[in-house]
Formats: sequence, structure tokens, C-alpha cells
Amino acid sequence: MLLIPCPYCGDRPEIEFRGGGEAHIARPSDPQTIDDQAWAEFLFYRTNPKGLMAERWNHAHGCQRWFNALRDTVSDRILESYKMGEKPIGGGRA
Amino acid sequence: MLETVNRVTRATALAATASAGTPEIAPLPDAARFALRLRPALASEMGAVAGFPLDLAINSASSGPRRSIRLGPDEWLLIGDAAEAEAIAAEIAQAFGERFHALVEISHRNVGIAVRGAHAADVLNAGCPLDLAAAAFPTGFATRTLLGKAEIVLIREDDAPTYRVECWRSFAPYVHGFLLEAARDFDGAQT
Amino acid sequence: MAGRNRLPKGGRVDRSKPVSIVFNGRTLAGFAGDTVASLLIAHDIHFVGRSFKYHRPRGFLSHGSDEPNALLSVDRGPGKIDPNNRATVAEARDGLVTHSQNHWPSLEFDIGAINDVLSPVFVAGFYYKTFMWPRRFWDSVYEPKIRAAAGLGRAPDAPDADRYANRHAHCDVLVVGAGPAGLAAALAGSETGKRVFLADEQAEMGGTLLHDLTSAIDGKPAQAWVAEALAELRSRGNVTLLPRSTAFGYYNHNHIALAERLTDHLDNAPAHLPRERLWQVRAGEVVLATGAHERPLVFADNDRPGILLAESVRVFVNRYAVAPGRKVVFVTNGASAYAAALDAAAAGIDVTLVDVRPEGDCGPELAALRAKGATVLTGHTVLAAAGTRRVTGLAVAPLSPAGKIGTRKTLAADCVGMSGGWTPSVHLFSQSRGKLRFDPALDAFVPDQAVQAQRSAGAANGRYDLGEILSEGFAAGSAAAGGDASRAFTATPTPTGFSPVRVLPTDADPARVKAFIDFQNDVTAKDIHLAVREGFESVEHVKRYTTTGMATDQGKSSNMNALGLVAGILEKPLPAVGTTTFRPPYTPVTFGTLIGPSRGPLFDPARKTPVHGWAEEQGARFEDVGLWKRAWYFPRGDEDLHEAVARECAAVRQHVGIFDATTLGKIEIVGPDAAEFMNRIYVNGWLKLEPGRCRYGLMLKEDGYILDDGVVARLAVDRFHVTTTTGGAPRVLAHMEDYLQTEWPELNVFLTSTTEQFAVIAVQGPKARELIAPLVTGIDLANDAFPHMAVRTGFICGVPTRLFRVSFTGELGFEINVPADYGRAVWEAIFARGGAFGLTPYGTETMHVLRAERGFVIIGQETDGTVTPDDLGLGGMIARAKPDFVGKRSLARPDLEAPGRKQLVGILTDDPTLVLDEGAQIVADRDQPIPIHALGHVTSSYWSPACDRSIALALVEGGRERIGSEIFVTTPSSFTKATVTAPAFFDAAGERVHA
Amino acid sequence: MRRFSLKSLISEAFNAHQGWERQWRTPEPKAAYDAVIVGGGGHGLATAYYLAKEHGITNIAVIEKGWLGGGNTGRNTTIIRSNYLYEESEAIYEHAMKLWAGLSQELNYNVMYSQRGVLMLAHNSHDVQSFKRHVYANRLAGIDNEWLTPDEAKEFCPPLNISPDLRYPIVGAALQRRGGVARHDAVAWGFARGADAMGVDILQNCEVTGFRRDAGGAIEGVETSKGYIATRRVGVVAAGHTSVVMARAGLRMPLESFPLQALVSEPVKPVFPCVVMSNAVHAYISQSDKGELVIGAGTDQYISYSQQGGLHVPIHTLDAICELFPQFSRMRMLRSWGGIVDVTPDRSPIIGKTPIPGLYVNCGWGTGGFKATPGSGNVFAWTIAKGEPHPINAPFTLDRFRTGRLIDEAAAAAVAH
Repeated sequence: MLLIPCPYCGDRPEIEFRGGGEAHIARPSDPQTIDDQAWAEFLFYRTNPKGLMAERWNHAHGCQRWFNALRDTVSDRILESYKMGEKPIGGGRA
Repeated sequence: MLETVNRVTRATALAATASAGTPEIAPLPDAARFALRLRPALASEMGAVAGFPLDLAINSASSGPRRSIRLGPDEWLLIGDAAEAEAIAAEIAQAFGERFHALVEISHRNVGIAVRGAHAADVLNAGCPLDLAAAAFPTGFATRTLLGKAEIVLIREDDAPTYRVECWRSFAPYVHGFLLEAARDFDGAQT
Repeated sequence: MAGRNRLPKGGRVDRSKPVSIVFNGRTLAGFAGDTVASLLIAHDIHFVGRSFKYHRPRGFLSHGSDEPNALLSVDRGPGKIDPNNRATVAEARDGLVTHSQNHWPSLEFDIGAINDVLSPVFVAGFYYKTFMWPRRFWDSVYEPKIRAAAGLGRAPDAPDADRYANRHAHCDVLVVGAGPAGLAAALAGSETGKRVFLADEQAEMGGTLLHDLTSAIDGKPAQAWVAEALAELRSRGNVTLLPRSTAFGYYNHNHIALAERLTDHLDNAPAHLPRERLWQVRAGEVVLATGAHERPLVFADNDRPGILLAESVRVFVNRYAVAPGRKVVFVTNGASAYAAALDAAAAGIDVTLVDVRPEGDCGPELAALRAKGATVLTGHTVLAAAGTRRVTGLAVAPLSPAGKIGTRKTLAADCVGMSGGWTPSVHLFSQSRGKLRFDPALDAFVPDQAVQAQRSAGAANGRYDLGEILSEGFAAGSAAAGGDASRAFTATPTPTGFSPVRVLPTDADPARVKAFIDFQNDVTAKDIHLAVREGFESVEHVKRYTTTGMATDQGKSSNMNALGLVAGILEKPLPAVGTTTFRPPYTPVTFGTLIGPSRGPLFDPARKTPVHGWAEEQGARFEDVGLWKRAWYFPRGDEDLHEAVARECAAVRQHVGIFDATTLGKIEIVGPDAAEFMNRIYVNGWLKLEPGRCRYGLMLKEDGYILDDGVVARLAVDRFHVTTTTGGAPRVLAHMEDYLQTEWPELNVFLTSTTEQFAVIAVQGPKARELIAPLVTGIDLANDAFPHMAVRTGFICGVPTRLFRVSFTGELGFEINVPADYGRAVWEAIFARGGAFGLTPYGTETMHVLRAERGFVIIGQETDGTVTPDDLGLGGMIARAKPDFVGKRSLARPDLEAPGRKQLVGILTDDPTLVLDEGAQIVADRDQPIPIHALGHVTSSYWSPACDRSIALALVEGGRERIGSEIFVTTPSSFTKATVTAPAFFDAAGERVHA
Repeated sequence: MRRFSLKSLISEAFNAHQGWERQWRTPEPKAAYDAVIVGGGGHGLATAYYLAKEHGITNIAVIEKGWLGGGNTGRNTTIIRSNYLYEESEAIYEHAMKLWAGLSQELNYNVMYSQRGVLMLAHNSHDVQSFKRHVYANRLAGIDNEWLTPDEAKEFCPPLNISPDLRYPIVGAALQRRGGVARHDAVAWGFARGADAMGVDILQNCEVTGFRRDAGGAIEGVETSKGYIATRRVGVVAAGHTSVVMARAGLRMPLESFPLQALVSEPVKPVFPCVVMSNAVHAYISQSDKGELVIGAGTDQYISYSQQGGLHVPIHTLDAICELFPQFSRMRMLRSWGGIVDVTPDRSPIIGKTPIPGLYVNCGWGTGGFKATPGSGNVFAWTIAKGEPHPINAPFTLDRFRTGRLIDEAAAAAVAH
């Protein structure tokens, strides 16, 4: 079970969280103007990286905030987490 | 007035009888409860509302007759005397005026259960995955978390220790049953 | 009588506490502190089981959790019988009843033993090569026979009578293993007040020191040092000792699972104690001091009862004071077995030792043993063991430096102690994804890079000298606690000389003898040869093809021998053929331990409404909807579902009914941007909805398909009371929060679940208004003052209420929201008035029928995650003028606009008495050849009292164009003819709700 | 290829089994192949087998990063069934089912396909509606699937607990009698042996590191850890690693890879006669020929290539197993493990062309790919051989995510694959 650093509550066990998949996929500001393929890529296409990944988490059974985390999908090590709207510092946690 | 004259009686989700064992597991009396939501900036600006402190650290609870528990950056659980529900609502509305906030009464949504005495943390840890040691979860600490398959709000109220468990009404029999089952491990244990 | 092999003195058993157990009907005496194995050995019993495939007689190989052979079925009373207990782990307690396994009719005479004779055919993978003809014979004839022969013990057939517990725990340092390294680590780690857990799988802590009678630590006998160390640790408040606790799984982020055994060893276990407890420990740092396992040597018939690991002979003699034999021959390729031989000799056992190493390669241990008068044959190999149900001797022969085998002679023996060297127990390290390194000198894999906050110490790290083990353990414990303390221990040096040999040289044709690698699964050296010959060159392939290492001991005794043999055959360095990855659990764990309290009423919460108890008293039948229990119908007398529902339906249409709608999800949406938020989430428009009014809302997922629906009331300009489906409530709130927080954080809106704040009582039917009027205060119920789809706040029975005038039945109706604790009282107050009005309680089934008669859809029944608003004929609800809402763009994708999509229609069977199955398929022509294309399926189907016939709703390709046309619908046996209609069967104009 | 038979087995028994040949070669890569299959699991090996067998294309390499059959083929719970809801799914899984029936004889390798029946438990009225929808849909497709009452289900599977006191009582079940299990490793080995015998080169421990494309953008070869290999046709069948491989061709996919966990108990004598699936409480269980209870757990909730999930996932499944079969509470978990499954948005596979000429992909089988192995390889071979999809896999295009023509078994059925 992962130990996930919630930016508001600190390290918490994974079962308190709901995963939200790949982060930083912005919803098109005016969806009606983009073509079907572009919309499909927003809806369905994912990088699914083997390695470092920015992903969304919701602390569903805690503060209920959504946030992002940087995790290595091979080691499952979480380098850092950051609030919505923030950018990762890329350093990793001590 | 009519509302009080004809008012039918309440039926709470749990019988009020406390368990004999150690730790003691006791359903708590009715309370007035509100979910208060507002932007953090306004919280620090106001400091408190209607006797409920707002400038608490996230995951901490105040004490006293009107207690607020900060569950997140913009979420407070307010707990007061059951008889004061309407008064509290009015005072808070008045205090905020036009300033953006959301106050929703949830007095009946939640049920409170006290877990008190030796092994209280061990019993909770049968289903709660958090570190409940005083260093990590001191008196005054409070958070939403899990107990087995139910979501709860867990508040450490004193060093007895006494923990207050808040859960949704329909989960109360499960949560209460879970705590009683876990407490069986300590039947006849030294306190 | 304590058994003729019980030594007169010594051991750690409590001679003042006699116990007796039953084995295959024989009652046998022993002492507290015995394992079942040591107690049986005390009575000279070695033959205790049959092997998996060849059903060969088997005895004890080891003294611990790596035991592959001695698996017994244990009977602790009703509901407490379980198979495959390792006799070397199970503690003897008074009255314990045990049985041997995998034989018929008896252990001594076993039909299955014929397999041993036929073994030339039953080689590795033989079943892949045959049993293919005739084609249907595999599962009808061959497979049942193979299955019956396999499988060791019998599964329990009664529900488990024990209870199990779970405990989440946190510590700064978790030390796994309480041998010398673990004890030293715990001492060092706990010096600074850090929270330290010390766990060990055995009943007693001390590990190898518990059977070490000759070593001294800091001038004290080893066992005295253990006692002092444990006393010291117990005295420290920051230390938790967990004996009988096996760390079996090492998961992400230092999450370690332990299984603690609490009652199986007790003569009379208190009823309240759990049998076992799962510890889920989140550790800051972990010290793995899990020791090492001794390897068997590979020679012909090395599996005979009485042939044990050398160290195990030592353990039985020293720790349990039993002699595994009176004439013991040790066979070894290293020094450690000499210690066993010396101790055995000291206990008065006749000892001979055969060392594969040439005289010159042996250390001082050689002289020491000879000094005791024991015969030591150096430079000898073992050709074969003699005996069947008990070893009777060993055929040995000198081995020239060139590897030439001299003349054989047979050494008589009733017990053999073999040692092929040691394998560090790196299972947990490997589970934690640590990288292993092969150490040629040790001929073993040892921990290399740790991936998690963890370090290995002692034998688990390839250290075999006691002094080094203690120092390394101490340093590891201190470092784990954030310190850098070190300490040198003065300890008796441990002879560690060793030269790797696995398969002992022999002059027999290796392809014709059975030299076992994996004892339980009957994998021999020749099976490994065959696998490699057939091209299975990776260890994973060899493992899967021969099943070596796949037995219940998880290959603890066999992996290194198998690896080494494969490497030898391929003439590759051992690491080149890889090592098998270790998976949890380290030793098998009961399902009960894993699930803990999650059984019976605690398996899953059963959510009940405030009115549930009343409904129960009325004899209601309930159905599961998500976690909720909902009243399904209220039978009177011996009514069945259909009779009850017909009566309930009629009552609502003609008089008035009362229904518990509490489970509907409720969300309070508050803030100046509430209407804008609603606009973006729902397909319909909300800006113009006036406070005090309600609207039916529909929301989509971003993919354009319907997510949920429900009536929404606008209580104030900045406050909406949203309702959702019962099952959809959590999903919808999560969906809303996601968009609010991540897409539109600028909106001034907050969402709060009020599902359980309110009990919701639906009062539906022509007489609804009359019924509730006298109970309601502060609300004008008059039709014009309180029209359909309006909401008012006031009081009912003196209780504050949000009173909705809404209808899901097509009748005049109200939904009374009151604070949950008042729900039952208000319900009963209404019911008390009901007699005069023919008030009838109804359940979900009647609700379904009534809404279907009106053609109202239920999300999750008419829809299935692939349905759009237009498919349901609700396209008109979409506020197309809105620039955007969740799902809008997807509705414009080609396939969602394509002609021929399935649309909601009504279905009327030609036979009005026939009620279709929900899920029945609809076809254009029943007489097509298979496969027949389905036009759609029946989503809802009922007997309609109002229409006095069956009705159905269905999703049908181009359905709206087909209205009036004939189609065919599947029935359990065939098809039936029906007509497509509009999806409304009663009061299509919807006038009754305005009454 | 030396045929396997009882006769050859017995004659070898007298020969101490010295005469058995390698089941497949370990060849060095050639400079060029007519087609290259990336991925040496069951689907990839089956693709190569059918390319050689049915399309005469034998100059093929199967490139496998690790050991053949070492991925999900050897890590799944081996459930085989074809009682799916949509006609597209019915067609491909039934195609596979028919091939399973004769596969041991076809490959001369006993894959132990055991038609012991797959029983799906219904626990509520939604399940009943959904399962009956399946039963009726399958009947139209000529696929066996019957509705059973709780008593009939108990008769078919005696260990079942049909007490009304269950938290979620069993209200009925759907049974596909032809469904069952097979020996997963044997499937990979059998296809490998068969393909090898027709000249297919199986290159183990060889990783595809890149793709070369000609001026027109079409595939002209693959870079591998064992050097460059020229070929105009590449079929990627890399399961959980499909996104990784396709990224090397510059393509993003509608895929996410999750750890899927499973476990087995200690072996016991025959106690469980069939396969039981209960989606409502998340339990999948059967008993292997060795006697182990084989239990499928769920996927972890986050993308990972680690083949290691959290303990809470199998525990969740065991909760349900012990609720349905309380007598198994004293059984012991012997081994648990994870595989990496590639999941599409509609839980149905993608089998066919990609935007890159000469590059074909067969992926997205999620948690249910094993049952399709022969059918998947068969139609994918056709697609690669003819440059156009077989009618059976024509609907399983990448383009369906643009048009919205999804094949959403999960949404439609709430039945796990």
C-alpha cells in the first residue's frame, strides 16, 4: 500500500485516496471548436509512461482535495506532491 | 409555539448504552453539527465565527462547547449543543453577511461514538490505518479517515485517551459493531 | 512415557508440563515446548507423510518453517480442522489431534505409491505430452484422476469457528528476526527511544542461539546472553516484542505484513482471543535479520525418512532434547555440520561424518571431532541412501582429487544429517525489490542494493561468524534508528569453511536414480536435466516446467540446488541463469488472518434508513441497492411479489401510498456561482429556475453518456438541493468535486452531501394532499400556491421540513424531507392517519412499476453507460444554447449522432398476459439463421395493474421510427411477437400530477 | 518436430528420456524477416503460429524482451469463456473458444483445456437483468449460456453458500458450460513449439529499442538489443508494455497499464469443481489440477510497471471469497503476484492497423486476454498477412475512440472480463 504525501495532510495510506490518472491534461477551453481526433486524444489518449509520471490524486477519505504527485511507475517511489495549479519543483522529497 | 408543542420525538441511530469493557465504547448524545466551507483567506481574516475558531491548523480541533474541526483547507466541521442548532445557524449567517461561505446543517447526518481508556488506540487501529501514537496524533488532532470499510472523522479529545468517532448515520451500526468486535481482543485485559 | 528417543536431560522443553497429542490415532506423550515434530521424533517416528507426485514415504527434513515434507492435517475441534500444517512449526499442545496426508487407504499402505513404480513415465511435464486422445477425454477422464492424485490434504468443509484480528501499526524501526543479529539490532535501535518492533516467527526468541550450547558472547553462554538481551528489551517501553509473528510480505513504501499466531499453541485458549492477527506495519526503517536456510545435498534417495538437515539434527538434540537417531551419519561439504556432530556425540549419539572435501581443505573442526572419537571420512561422496520407510544406511565411496570414485561401502545409520551449505534468507529483501548479488565464495545470493529504507544483517546478509553477526546487527539497528553506534562483541569463533557441491558425484547413471531437488513436489535432478534438454533454459521456465520451487515451502530448500544444477548443465555461471523472484507470502498465511474481522455483519456495511425498522416490523422484503437495504415490497399474509405489487400499485393510483425515498443521494450546492456550476454540470439550463421551484436534471460524463439524473430544487438564489440516484450518490459528488476543484476553481461554490441529514418520505396518490395537510404547518398546500415541481420549507409534525411537490409515480405526490432522526416518527404519524385514506406502504418494486407506466426512466436500468439523452428521447432537455457543459462536445462525435442508435420505446406483447424478461433481446425476424442480429433489449418489464396487461420499456435500433411495427422478443424457450409503442402507457399527457 | 504421444512417452521412459528434442531453438537473429512480432507471450506466439500455418509466412521473428510466456500469459487465472454481451465481443471470444476446443490436438501439446463450466453469480436485481441480457444475447449468437436458480447453482457448485443471510445473497447465476480453464504456460510453449517447427525464429532476451521508417513513413525495420532487423511488417503484441513500445514508434495510445493481482492457496484435494465469478463482490475462483485454489484479485488504482501491488487488493477479494465460501477461511495463501495489464477506455481490445503503414497492434486486453489467445493470434495473423482486418477484428479499431463507436462491455454489463 502506497504512502502518499497529501500537500495538506502529510503522508497518508493509499486507501484514503482515489487515483485520477495522468495529470496536466487540460480540458480544452472551447471544446466545440476542436476536431473529433483532438477531442478523442483529450478524452482517451494517455502517455502511460514507464518511469516518471505526474498523476492526479484525490484525498477522498481525508481533506477531499485533489492534488498532483510525481511518481516513478517502475519503483513506485513518489518524489513529490503539489497542489492543483502548482508546478512540481522536480527535486524530490528528502 | 406549535413546532415545539407537537414536535415528534427523535430516534437516534444507536442505542445510547456504553460498553462495559476496556476501552469503553459509548455512543454520544445528539449534537448540533454544521459543515462550514469558506476560502482560507476569509478564515484567517475572521479568526472565529459565532464562537467557533476558524484559524486552526488543518487536521486540528478546538475544545469547548462550540468546537470546530478543520478537516481541510476550506472545510470545518462545527459541533455544538443540540439545542442550539437554530441559534448557531443564525449567528453564523449574521456574522458572515454577504461574504462567501457555505453553511449546511448536518446534525442528523452524523453519529458520534466515544472510544475511551486503555487500548483505545489499539481498538481503532484494528480498522484505522493512521499512526495514533500521541506523538503523531496528539490531543486536539482530528482528521477524516477510514475505519474498516467506513469513512469516519476521528478526533483525539484528551489523554485518557478519549477519541471521538464521527460517521454517517447509516454507517453507525457497522462502525459501532466494528469497535465492539475489535475491543474483544482486550476482554479481561489489565487497564 | 515421553518416548524412547527423549534425551534424559537438556533441551528447552518444560519437563514439568507433560502434554500428549494424537497422531494417526496413537496418543503420544511429550512436553510443553515440543513441536509436533520433536514429539514424534521422541517416539522414533520419522515416516509421517507421502510426497505429492510419487507418494514416497517422507519424514522431517528440517526443524522449521522451510519444512517441505512433514505436513499434517490438524484437528482442533469443530470448524477448526485444517490441512498442510508443518509438524516442525506446529507447537505440541495437550489433546492436539493430527493426521498424515496424501495417502489411501493408509500412510503405511498407499495405493498412490504405484506412481513411484511408474515414475519412469511420470517425468517432468509428462502431462503436456499425452492425455490428448480421444479429444473429450481430458476433462472427463484423465483430469479427474490427476486431480484426485494431487492436492496433499483435504480442505476444511465447515465454516471457520475461529475469529481473526487486524492491527495497523507504525514504528521507527522494524527488526525482522530475533536471532543474534536481530537481538543486537533491536538493542541498538531502541537505545535512543525510537519505537522498535522486534518480530520473530518462532515461539521463542533467540534464533540459532537457542540451540547453541557451545558459543559464548561477552563471556556468557549464548542462551544466558539471549535471556539478558530479551529482559533488557522488555524493560524498554519503546520496544514491542512480537513472537510467533511471521513477516510474510514486504510491500511498497515500507509497508510490511506480519501474521501473529495467538491461540493455536494454547491448551485452553480464551474464547475472546483471535486465533491470528494480521499486523500491517508501516516502518520508518527495516532491519532484515532473517537468517539463512541450510541446503540439502543431492544424492540418490536423499528423501528417505530419517534423512534431515545437519543443523536440524542439532536443533532436535539441543533444543528439544530428542535424538533423531541413535546412529547418525553426517554428510557435509563444510564446517557447520561438525558442530552438529559434536553436539550429537556429546548427547551420547553414535556419530560418523562424511566430508566431501579432501582432508586438506577441512579446518580445525576436523581434529575437534576426531578428538571425540568420531569416525570422519574426508574426500568421500555419498552414492545412495538405503531403506524405504526409514533410512537404514548410506553407500559411500572415496573420491579422488581427479573426481574418480573408489570402492563403495555402506555405513549403517538410522538417521542422516546432511549439509550442502547455507542460503541467506533474502525473501523479504527480494520482495522489497532489493537487488541481489551472487557471492561465489558463499555460493549464494546476498542482498546488494536496498531499494527501500532497509538494511540486512547477519546470516541473511551472508555473515556466518557469530561475532560478525552481532556487530553487524548492532550497527544496522543503530543506523536504522538514525545513529552510528557500533559495538564489538567477543564471541566464540564460528568455523565457516565450505566448498560448494550440490549434486554429489556418483558412479550410477544419473538419469536413472532419484536424487531429489524439490522434495515435496518430487522434482529430481533428472527432471531438471530433462527440462534443460527440452530447451527450458531460464530458471522461470525450469521452475514452471518441472514445478521445482513451487511447493508450499516456496523452494526454500530447493531453489539454490535447482539453480546450480541448471547452471552446471548449461556450463554458465550461476547468476547467468537468473534467480527466481520471491513473492509474498514468505510462508503460507490463512485467508482468515488476511481478512481479519471482515466477515458476517462486518463483511460490508449494510446501510439502513431511519424507517427500516418499521418496514421490518411490517414484514417488508428488502433488496440490496449498493450498500443500502431498501424495502422491496410489503407482502400481506402469504402474498407473493406480484400480488403484493399489484395491490400496492392500485392503492397508489386510487388512494395514496407511502414510500421510503431516503436513500436517494442529496447534495447541497451553495454559493453565488451555484447556478453557473449547475449549468456546466447538467445538460439543462438553471439560470432561470426560480427559487422555490424544482427541475428534473440530467448529467453526462465527459464521453457524452448519461451519468445520473434527479430532481433539483432551488431553495434560494445561491442554494440548490440536488438529488441523485441511490447508487449514484458518491459517484456524482466525486464527479462534481473533480470539475469544481480542477477545472473551475474560480467558481464560488461549495458542495456538501446531505444524503443522510434527511429522511425522505414520499406520499403519492390522489389523496396525498388530504392525508398530510393537517400535519403540515407554515406551508400553503393549495394547488395554485404549491404547484407540481415546487419546493417549500415549513414544518410537519412540528419538525422542520423541506417539502417537495414532485412525483415519480405520475400521481399527485409529495416528498417530505425531515431531519433523519425524526424520520420514523413522522412516517408513523402519517401512517396513523392513513387508515381513512386507504394509505398503503409500497416498496421499490411498485415504485418501478408506477414510473414505468408513465415512461419515467431509471438510470442504470434504462441506461447502461452507452446511452445519450437523445437515445432516451430526452434530447429536448439539452440547453443547446449553452456554450459548454460536461459531455456536450462528445455528443457531437460521429457515432453519437449516427442514425440507427438504440432509442427508448415501449413494447406491448401480443399476448397481454406475458411479462417479458428484463434483458430479453429484440429481433426483427425470429426465423433468421444464427447468429441473429439483435435490434436491442428489454430494459424494464412488469405487469401493469393500471393497464391490466404487461408492459415493457426497451432500447431498440431506430426505435422511434419503428413505433407501431412488429418485432420479436426472446423468451426463455423461444420468441414472442410484440409491437413497438411510445414509451408511456398511462396518463401519457401527465395530467394527474397536477390534481 | 518429434510428435508427443503416449507411445513416444513410454518408449522414452525406457530410454531414460534421453531422446527428447528441444521444444524450440535458440536462433541468432537474421538480417531480415517477412514479419516481426514484438512480444513473445501467448498472443504473439499464436500470431506467429497462424501466420506460418494459415498464411504461409514462415520467415518470421518473435522478439521477446524476457523469456517467452513470462508475462501475463504465465500470470493470469486462466479463465476461458465467450459469453460476452456485444456481438463484436461474442464473435471474437467465440472464435477463440472454438479454437481452444481442438488446440491440444492442433499443437500436439496438451494445454489441458478443461471445460468445467464458468458460473457467474447474480446478487441483486441489476445483476439478474444484466446476466439475462447476456444469456439471451448469447442465444442469438449460438453461444451457450444458461440462467440458473440459486439451488441449481448450488447443485452445479456444491461449495457455494446460497444462504439468504449472506450480505449479498445469491439470487441466481449464469452458467457457460463450455467455459473453463487451461494450463497457461502450456499455451505459450505449445504455440512456440509449433511455430518454431515451421521455421519461426523465437528471439528471447531481445528488446525492441526503436523503429526505422522509409521516406514514405512506412516501417522498414526494427532496432533491437541484438541489432537491426529489416522488415516491412511489424505486429506489436506487448500487453502492459504496449505504450512503451508504441512510444518508440512515436505513437500515443488510449491505454493505461495497471498491476493486476492474483493468488493461489496451498494445494488441497479436489473441492471446487468449476470456475465461479462474482463481480458484485469481486471474487474469481477455481481450483487448479495441482489442487491450488486459484483466485483472481483486482487491479491497483494507479499506473505501474512494477508487477507488485498493495496487500489491500487481494484482501478485498479474499473478504468476498470467505463470505461466499466460509469454509475456505482456514485455507492458506501460498503465493501472490501481479501482472501488468493494458486497459482501454472501453475495456475492449485494439486489434488492427495503426497510423504508421506496416505497423500493426494487438493490445488492450485488460484483465481478460488469456481466454482470447488463439482467436486473437488467429485474426491478428490474418490482419498482418492481408494488410486489412479480419471481419471479426474489424470493429476493434483504434479509430473507434474518435467516432465514439465503443464496445463497452464493462459499462454495459458490469461483468468483469
